Amino acid sequence: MNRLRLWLLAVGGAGLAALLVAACLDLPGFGGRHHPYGDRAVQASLARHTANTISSVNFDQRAYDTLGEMSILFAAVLGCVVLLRQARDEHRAPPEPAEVARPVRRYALLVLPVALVTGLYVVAHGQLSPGGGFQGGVVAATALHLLYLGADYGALERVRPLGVYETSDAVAVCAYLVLGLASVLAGTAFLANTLLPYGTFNTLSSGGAVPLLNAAVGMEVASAVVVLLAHFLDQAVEIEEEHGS
Amino acid sequence: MNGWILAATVALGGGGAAALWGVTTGPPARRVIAQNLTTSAFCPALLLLAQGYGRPAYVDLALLLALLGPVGTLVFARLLSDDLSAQDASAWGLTWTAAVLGAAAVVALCVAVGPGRAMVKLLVIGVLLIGGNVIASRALAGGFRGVRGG
Amino acid sequence: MADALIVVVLLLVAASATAAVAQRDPARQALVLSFLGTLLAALFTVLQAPDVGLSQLAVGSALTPLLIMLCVRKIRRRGRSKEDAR
Amino acid sequence: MTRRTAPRAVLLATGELLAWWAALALLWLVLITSVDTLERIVGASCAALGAILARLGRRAVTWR
Amino acid sequence: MSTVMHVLPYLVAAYVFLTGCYGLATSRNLVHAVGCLAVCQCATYVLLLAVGYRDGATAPVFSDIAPGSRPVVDPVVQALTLTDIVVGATVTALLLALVLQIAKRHGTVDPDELRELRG
Repeated sequence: MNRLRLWLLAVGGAGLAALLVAACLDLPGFGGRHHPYGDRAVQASLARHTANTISSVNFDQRAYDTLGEMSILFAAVLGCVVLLRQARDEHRAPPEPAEVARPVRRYALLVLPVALVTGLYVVAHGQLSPGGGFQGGVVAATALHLLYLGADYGALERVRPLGVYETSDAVAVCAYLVLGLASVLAGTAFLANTLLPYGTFNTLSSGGAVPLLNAAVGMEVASAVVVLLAHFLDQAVEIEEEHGS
Repeated sequence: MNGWILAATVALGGGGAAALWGVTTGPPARRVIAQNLTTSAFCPALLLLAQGYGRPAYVDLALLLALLGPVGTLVFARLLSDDLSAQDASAWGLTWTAAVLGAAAVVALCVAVGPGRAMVKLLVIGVLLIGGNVIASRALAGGFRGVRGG
Repeated sequence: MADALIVVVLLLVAASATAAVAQRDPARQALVLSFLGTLLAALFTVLQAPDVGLSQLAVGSALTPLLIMLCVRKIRRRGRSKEDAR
Repeated sequence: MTRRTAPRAVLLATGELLAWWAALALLWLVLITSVDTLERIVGASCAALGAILARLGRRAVTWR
Repeated sequence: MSTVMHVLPYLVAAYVFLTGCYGLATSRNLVHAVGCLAVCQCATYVLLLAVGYRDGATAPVFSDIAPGSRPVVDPVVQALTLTDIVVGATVTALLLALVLQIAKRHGTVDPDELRELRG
């Protein structure tokens, strides 16, 4: 049976490869000058005083798509929470304190706030310099787990009350929706960036609703990643099978 | 012909190929060291690219790599600590040469950038990079001896 | 000059993708995937996409390896407790 | 007057928080390019958040 | 040299995609299969960004350059790739959670052994 499967894979792969190469040869040359969507997106972003065009595309011109992406993230984390919960035949052993080398622990305690502030900087300046809600949120969440890497899981659990992060996850998603509905109440379209003043170019308050949506997504991604890693860490470090089973 | 981009090409090509070879072959201890050295090869390369392209905004990429690179190595050091404790996973020679090369790149960039906020940012990134890599190799060399792989 | 840089990084990406697939042990594959993530962040910078590079760095350097290694540890620990129980 | 609310402990705690806040606010000033009032406010609040987390982290690690 | 350059990024993306698919099909460990799927997704990032590139252009982020002073690459493609990366990470997490469940319920992560467990 294995030989047939490999043979089928070879034929299918060769066919796909041939089609892909034919398609690649037909694509417009790499580095070409013709980017119609790009030029229009840059004009629209500059019209709304958003310095970072990618954030403008993500949170202003295609904000509805980012709403969909955020709900994918929310649903995936929900799925993981349901899948990785503690089953009946499992018990939760308390995490034993681990002895970590002193310089490593000091490094973790030093970089923890620095990484958090850098993550918040990346979120806050999402509509100016490269960065945004997603990148900053993941950096902030990873910063929190330096406590686990630099010390032990008990230390992380003391700092990370899981209920708070689950509610902040939900609150952030609702904040994004409320920002969208606000423009509906004001008479324009859902998630349309016509409500707030666009401010002066290249300053923190520029871009109308883009920085607020950025902050909402940043908060949602940070708490979603913390909840996700919490359940993976519980499974890997704490939850054990009943040996009798 | 931009000297900065040439230096970045050498760093990315040479450092990248060496790190790839190190990560894919040899005992687990040597692989994690190669992963640690990836950060110390790519972070200066990103800084050189930022200078070569004339875009100070790209420095944030190197800042994030200087922060998260060592964290990635700590992940492997901690979760592979049973495999690492068996072998001696300390390559202090490599770590210090990479640190010196990184420092040289940062100093050259500081000279090119001139005094001001940008230079301070470069120095912060340099300190984070070298500190992170030294601590990560310290963790590899036996930082998690008391940890049963988790 | 920028073309040479693009070619070098693209070939490295192809090589490390092959290495990531050829590595059958998940723990060692996580190491190669972490390297591939950092390399992709460099490629995105070369292709003038810093936002995407930041996102790949944030996700690829610490989050994905941590998830894979925790999964490997849980499966390895379950295997060990299965042998003790038998 | 438990150990935690003794004036000396409160002084130490605020000292540590202030030190972390100052360092992180300085880091924020280094990271940003243009400085104006809104940047300072956001920077100060992020630095405060970082200082609180730094203190919580230290206590969580040293707490036995 | 430039004719090769015109098509090289697309060919690299296609090659990485095929390599990922090969790894996915012949994997004997589900965690390894999730890694190969991540490699497949990396191919889509390379393809998307290669489509949006323009020679001698820079990123459309105007925090440190004046708008219109330099040619810029396509931002729409970059926004798509950014969404791709985030969704890729969450799909990887969900698949790993499923693999943990399979390991717990069936005691194995080898797809071939799983097939024999039925019935």
